[in-house]
Amino acid sequence: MPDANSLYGPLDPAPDAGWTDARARMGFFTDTSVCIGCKACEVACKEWNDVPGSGLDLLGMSYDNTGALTANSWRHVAFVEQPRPAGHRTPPFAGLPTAATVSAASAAVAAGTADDTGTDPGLPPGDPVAAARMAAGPEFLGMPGAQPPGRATGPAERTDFRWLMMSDVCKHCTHAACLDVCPTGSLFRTEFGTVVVQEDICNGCGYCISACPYGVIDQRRGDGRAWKCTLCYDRLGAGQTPACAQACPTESIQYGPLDELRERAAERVATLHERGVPEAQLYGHDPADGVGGDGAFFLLLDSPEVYGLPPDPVVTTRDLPAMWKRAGLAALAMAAAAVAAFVGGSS
Amino acid sequence: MGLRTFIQGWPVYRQLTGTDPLGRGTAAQSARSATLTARTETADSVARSVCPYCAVGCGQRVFVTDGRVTQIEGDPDSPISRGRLCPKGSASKSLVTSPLRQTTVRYRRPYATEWEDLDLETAVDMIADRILAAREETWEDVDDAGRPLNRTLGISSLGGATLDNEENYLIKKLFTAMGALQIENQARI
Amino acid sequence: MSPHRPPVGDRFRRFLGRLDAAGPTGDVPTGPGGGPRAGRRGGGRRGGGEQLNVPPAEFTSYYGRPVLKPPVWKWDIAAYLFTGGLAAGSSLLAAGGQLTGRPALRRAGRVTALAAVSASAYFLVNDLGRPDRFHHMLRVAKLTSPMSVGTWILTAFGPAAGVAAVAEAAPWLPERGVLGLGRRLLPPVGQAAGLVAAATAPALATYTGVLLAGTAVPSWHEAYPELPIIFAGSALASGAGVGLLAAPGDQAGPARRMAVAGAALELWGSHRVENRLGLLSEPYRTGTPGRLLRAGRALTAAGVAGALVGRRSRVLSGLSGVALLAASVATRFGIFHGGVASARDPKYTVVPQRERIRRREAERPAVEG
Amino acid sequence: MAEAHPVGFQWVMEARKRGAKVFHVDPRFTRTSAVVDSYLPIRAGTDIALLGGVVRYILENELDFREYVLAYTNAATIVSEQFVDTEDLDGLFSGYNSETGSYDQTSWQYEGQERNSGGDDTGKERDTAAGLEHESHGASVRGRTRRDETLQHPRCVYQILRRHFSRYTPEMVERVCGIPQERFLELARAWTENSGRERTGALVYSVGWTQHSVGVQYIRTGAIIQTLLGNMGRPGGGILALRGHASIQGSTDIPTLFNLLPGYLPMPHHADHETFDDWVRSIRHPGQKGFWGHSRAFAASLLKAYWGDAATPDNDFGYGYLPRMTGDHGTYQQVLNMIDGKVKGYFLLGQNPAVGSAHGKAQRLGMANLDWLVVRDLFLIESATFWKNSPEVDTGEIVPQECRTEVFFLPAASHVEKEGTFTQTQRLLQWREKAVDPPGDARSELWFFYHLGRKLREKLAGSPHRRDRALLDLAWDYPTHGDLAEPSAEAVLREINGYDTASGRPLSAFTEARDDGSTAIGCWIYTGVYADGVNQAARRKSRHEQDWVAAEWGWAWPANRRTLYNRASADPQGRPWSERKRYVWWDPEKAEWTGYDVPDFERTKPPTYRPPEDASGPDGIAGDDPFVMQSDGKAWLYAPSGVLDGPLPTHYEPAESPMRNPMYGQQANPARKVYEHPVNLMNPSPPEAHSDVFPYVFTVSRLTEHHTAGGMSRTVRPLAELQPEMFVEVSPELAAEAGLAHLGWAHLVTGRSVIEAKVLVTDRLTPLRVDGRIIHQLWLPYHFGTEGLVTGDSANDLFGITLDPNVLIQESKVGTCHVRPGRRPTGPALLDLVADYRRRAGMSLDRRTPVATTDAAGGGTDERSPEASPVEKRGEDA
Repeated sequence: MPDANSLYGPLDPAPDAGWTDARARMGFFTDTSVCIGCKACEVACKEWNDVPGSGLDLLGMSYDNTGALTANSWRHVAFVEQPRPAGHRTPPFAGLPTAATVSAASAAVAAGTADDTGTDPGLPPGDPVAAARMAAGPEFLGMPGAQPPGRATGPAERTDFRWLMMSDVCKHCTHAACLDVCPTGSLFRTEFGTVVVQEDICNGCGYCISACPYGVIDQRRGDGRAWKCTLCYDRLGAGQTPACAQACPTESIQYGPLDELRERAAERVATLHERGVPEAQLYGHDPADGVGGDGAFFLLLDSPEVYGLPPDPVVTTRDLPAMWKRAGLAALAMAAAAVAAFVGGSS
Repeated sequence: MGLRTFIQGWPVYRQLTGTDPLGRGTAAQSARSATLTARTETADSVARSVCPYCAVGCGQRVFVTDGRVTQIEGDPDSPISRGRLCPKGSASKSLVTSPLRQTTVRYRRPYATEWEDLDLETAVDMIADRILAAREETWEDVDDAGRPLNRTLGISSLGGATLDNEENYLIKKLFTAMGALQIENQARI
Repeated sequence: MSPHRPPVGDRFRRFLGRLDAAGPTGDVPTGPGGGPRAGRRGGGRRGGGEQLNVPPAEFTSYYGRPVLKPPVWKWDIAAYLFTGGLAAGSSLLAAGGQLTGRPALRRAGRVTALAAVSASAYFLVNDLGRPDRFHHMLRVAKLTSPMSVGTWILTAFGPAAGVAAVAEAAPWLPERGVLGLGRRLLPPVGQAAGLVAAATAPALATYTGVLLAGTAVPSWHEAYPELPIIFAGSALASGAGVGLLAAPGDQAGPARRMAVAGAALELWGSHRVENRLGLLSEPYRTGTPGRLLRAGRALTAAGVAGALVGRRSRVLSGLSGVALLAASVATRFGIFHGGVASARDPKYTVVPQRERIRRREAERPAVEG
Repeated sequence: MAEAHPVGFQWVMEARKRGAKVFHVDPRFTRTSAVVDSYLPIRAGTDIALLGGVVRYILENELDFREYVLAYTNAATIVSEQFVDTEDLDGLFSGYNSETGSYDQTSWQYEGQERNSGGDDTGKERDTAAGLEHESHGASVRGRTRRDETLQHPRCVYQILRRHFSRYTPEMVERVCGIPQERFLELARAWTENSGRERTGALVYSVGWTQHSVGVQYIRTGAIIQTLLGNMGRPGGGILALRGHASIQGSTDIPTLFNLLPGYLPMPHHADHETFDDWVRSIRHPGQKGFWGHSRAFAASLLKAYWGDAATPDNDFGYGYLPRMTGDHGTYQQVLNMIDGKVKGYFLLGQNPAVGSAHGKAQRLGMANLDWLVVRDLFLIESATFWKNSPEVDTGEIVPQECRTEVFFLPAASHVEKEGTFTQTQRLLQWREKAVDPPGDARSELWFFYHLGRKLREKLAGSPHRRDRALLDLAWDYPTHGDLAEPSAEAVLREINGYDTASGRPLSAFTEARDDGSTAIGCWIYTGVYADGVNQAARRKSRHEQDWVAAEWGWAWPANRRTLYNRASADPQGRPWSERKRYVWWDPEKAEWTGYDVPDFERTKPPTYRPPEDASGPDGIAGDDPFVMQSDGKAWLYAPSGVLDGPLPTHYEPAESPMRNPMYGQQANPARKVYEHPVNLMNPSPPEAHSDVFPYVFTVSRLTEHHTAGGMSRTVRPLAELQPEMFVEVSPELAAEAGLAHLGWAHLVTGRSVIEAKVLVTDRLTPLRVDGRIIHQLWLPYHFGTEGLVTGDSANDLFGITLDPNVLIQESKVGTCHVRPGRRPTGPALLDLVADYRRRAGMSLDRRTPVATTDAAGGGTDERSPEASPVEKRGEDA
């Protein structure tokens, strides 16, 4: 039977979805501190899942020519160039005849590029100012204290630089709005606690697309259906590792039981903090967060929004009871108004 | 399918009678999803191979069903790659099954502006004739001092770094025997 | 390469143009290439002279791109919001007419309800990526899915409304034979069906509010308390519009009162979403959605005024009805596009969430202490 | 490494997790730089200055692993008094001949061995890329050498090294490379602190290092450091070359190269190797120590494998059949010969020179001037379609209706459609099983060449010509199988391994090779790959079921050794240098070498073994001489022969450089191979005038998402979409200077060509302050061409052809160019633009590139160079 936390709060989602024989909840831990941006995950995913091409345009978003997670890209490697220090590393351009940084300006230009991803809504253009802020130094972000002492980057010359890379994927939320709002039951919770679109069921109503707080799921043009990462449901059933995690050369993408991954991630953050990377932070690991924790969570080196992630997502179903209540009140009001209209007047 | 089975297969019925009243999991699962399995599990054969791109030598497993390559992925047993592949290695299936691959002989006649078709057997025969003609035309028996040269500088070859050792061996052996000296590959580049 | 795409950097150039227009207010260093740098800039850049009472929104996103996927629903869904509401309002009107002996209202209401619900079905199916799979909607019944709930509401309402409308054809049937039986049986069946439709109508009219609010689209979701009210009001007003159009003056009284009640709900709700939501109200006040909602408000006011002052004039009543219907259309499209706009701009995703985090963190020590 | 070899890079990340400090030196900030501890931007083409700085840092601070250096290297060996260093000749070594642009190596020899060099005509050695023969062995040193174990003798190698590198100070490193001193010192400190008895450090390079006019010397400098620090032959140490093609190591071992035969036996030279005995003597150097002493058996066994029954001791095993070299027959010489109409036919086997080789235009013009061209590939690559779709068709230089080249495109089988072995970069042979049949007309090279040979032999049957005997007598009877009559790759591998000709028994080790015709061996260094009749390369014992050396996965040459010279992992007495770093050691109980790996030493030769006075071959190697392929058993800090452009690495500017060499009057490698040809005009560099016409430095390399010339990636959708357009990366500073905008167009001009690319303006590139001026560098990927799903101009079109003298590999990692905003002109206007630049740069057809640029060459200064200044002693800081 549904849990008290069925709509919001910590929950083991598979039993809640009727799996009396649920398996251990499986997920991804993506450690961006060891990501080398090779995009093996993107390709391995496409090869296994027969995902179509997603456009041949140069986006100029550093080395990201995929742009976003779409129905035709279920893994997306983000690239962010920033004139900021990277952990304890020696500033790479110290002592060189450099002038001001260009990362922000180039990012602002790249905000306007487009790619025919073959999907809807695919990859809409962005806001140049927000793009600039993403790629700017700490002084732009107005986050004093985010940098180690003595590492301030003056506006006149750039000495520090870091290149963030991050393989994004469907979060397989504990409370998956896409799943909950799906009117056909196409999106469903598997015995592994993952969230999968059933391609034989989906009728392309598009509701899931608006419901996803991460902007993950997307509709394939021509095909009409919604597509996203299945966490390789077919491979999981066979006891195999999802294609992306298996391919990942540096174990940036780790696959396993979520409990184990969360422990591993906590240790990794601690190690990084010890090694002088105070900006290392987990994202989506907390079962108490707005979506009940993600089945695919991340170790990030900057604010989530820099990577295109919402800083504090909340599943829409949290407010569902209140919404229905309001709808009920409105319906009563409407009925009352109608009754009143007919019985109240004289003519 | 009887009405009864139909009704029992209806997710709404399963919602009402099963453990998943909200229709999120077991009730919503389709028949296809329930029987889904990895295609590597049902492959007819698996070949243990090696990635064809760079020289690291990552192990690959090539899965074949009905005579077609259905998946190429890293070999977890490999002490070199531990089952991992880079984007190129991961794209190996697309490489070998690419619709752009040429599978027939193409022939361009001198001064032609388009390709023509040619039978493979004929092509090999024509090439053999041209080799013999080039040798005949450019053969050098001895140098000015009468020392042997045994060669032709009329034939060149470039390639080998993407080929197998056995192939390189035959190439070098045959070219050497025909006196073709100008055999090179990427190792020079 | 995709054809017909805007030239690269176009958006950036426009941004630079705005910077120039804004003057040297921000911290905008000039790059070595001569191009200005993006610097610290406040929000409200799309203000166009309008004074916003929201703080300047400084936010970040990946290449400024939307965090969310904007809804893929096309105009059909906005149109459905109207037709669904119209169907609901009309069927209430019809039921009222039926119960209070106002045949004109009944007839117009039933026919409009059928037409509107048919259009609704068309719009809904047409918007599917796989229209041939529309019946998959009936696989499950999910309380968590407003669309699923709506499907079942429509499944109840649609046939009822249909039967009620068909019953209106009874007078034209021959008096004898099988059809004659229909002539006799249809009116009572129609009465029952009309009441069933009317009973489900409020749900039909208001669930769409939950449909929109039950998304991650910021300006929809945060407006969840108001959307059902607005839609209920809009449905009443549009139903009233039908009544004003169809009914002779002596039967139109309830329609006038419905118009007033609907308009009140709608105007109150719209006012709330345009002002209560802080930054997330912005999309409802600016751009196309802003224009649509302003038009809706004006039309509503005009419609109500016309309905009230035009008691004696059939023409004025009719015009009022048209205005109310148009108002409903404008309001629905305004709400729809306002939400879409809020999903397109990452500002509306990031800034409120950051604010939420800030508030939470500000509260935390108090809680812990 | 993360960029081009991501899966190999997992081991670097693994090391980092365990606390290793990783430095990355690259002209541009790459995906590797993003995850390492320290990134050092460097001016392209100055690596010797940087590494030389490290050598100096080690020597000046006496940070070398002295015990290792004394015992295992030639540091103590005394060099001839005739030797004169670059310190005294303004950048030249003694023995330079300005007429031939090459060295007489006599004066470089060890004391008392001046007549043993065998390298008195390095011009000829250069033409035949003789340096490549030394891939697995050093050149000759006979008998005993004079040594000073105190390392004090002014002519001992150690002191020569000190003096030679004395000017490679941190200040000089900064001045030449643009690397700030503190950054350099950080590197030098970390490298030395992490080497020695308890720790080892590894040097990893990708083979862009070889694509320089001083490429071999780059690697030599690395070798000097690693040897001084005791990092060779030890776990976690070494110099690791990351090669870029699946079997490029195999195609060097079993060479499809003009100057080599399998197992690094040299292709005979018409004048030096007239007879079998001449040839063998030149390989084994009678009296020389080390394993090359057996080379007569290797040579005889190879010929026996080639000509089977027709090869007998009486006819020198058919030695007379071998074609002879007369000079440079390398790929670039061939291309120029094609342009000059000297070559009739050309085979391209899985290679795309129209995009992948330097000077794309020369490549395509050459192909357009053949009688016939055979292209065997998976896709219709640019080299197959040059006659209808190439930049030259656009400019009118190739007119399809006037181009006579007959083109045969034969589809090739992919790696899953045939079986066979690759030899990977770590010398590991791995057998691939066949998964499916090739589609349509696609065939393996094995099929093509076997049946081509069969056909040729059929056509020649009964030929009266002597020249056809070699083909007719060839052992060419491989079993075939299947509908396609595919030859058996295992049978070929068995022949490569070698067998006893009497019994057919596969040999187990190359020590079984005989010179009497009783053994046939296709490639002696591979002997053992088919030991016991088992395909050892097909072994796939899971890594989970064996130790970290994983000796039972595949098979590594030689003799399945995973680390070469691993005797050096033990001290002279045979004990591990440290417990942490134990690898191979002497077991006194069993009286044999043992350890994790196959010992690279005679198994039972004790550490105490001392060779008799007159010993040669393996017997001449002492029990504490780990470098068993070297003729003195020592690692060579100083190379008295075998390296044609000097016994020690010296910083020279690239052939095209905007800078005068800050260190010496000699500008560029004086021994580099230069081709004076009308298509091959090199941009002027100082001291020539007009170098300012091409003020920027450009360098090229790979992207993770693409492979070499793009034939296997631009054709594959999931890869093509990841990097869909040609682009050029520039620093913000250069963008400002040249007026370039992010995502706008730019075109780059050299004296050969103009190409266009989209611009990425990125902080990842930086200007450098070099010798008092600012140098801007641009970076381009070289993957693009005119065919495939994504297309773009080819970066390699920008390069001219200048080669490293040792191995004849081109300098295609650095050049000079100009860059302008906007798209390039098309059609004939493009040629006009290039012509205009040439005119302004003084690149007339009769101009000769000055090679020697110092008077120290002894009157050899090229008089035609307008600015050939008198000796200007540069670069000595106080």
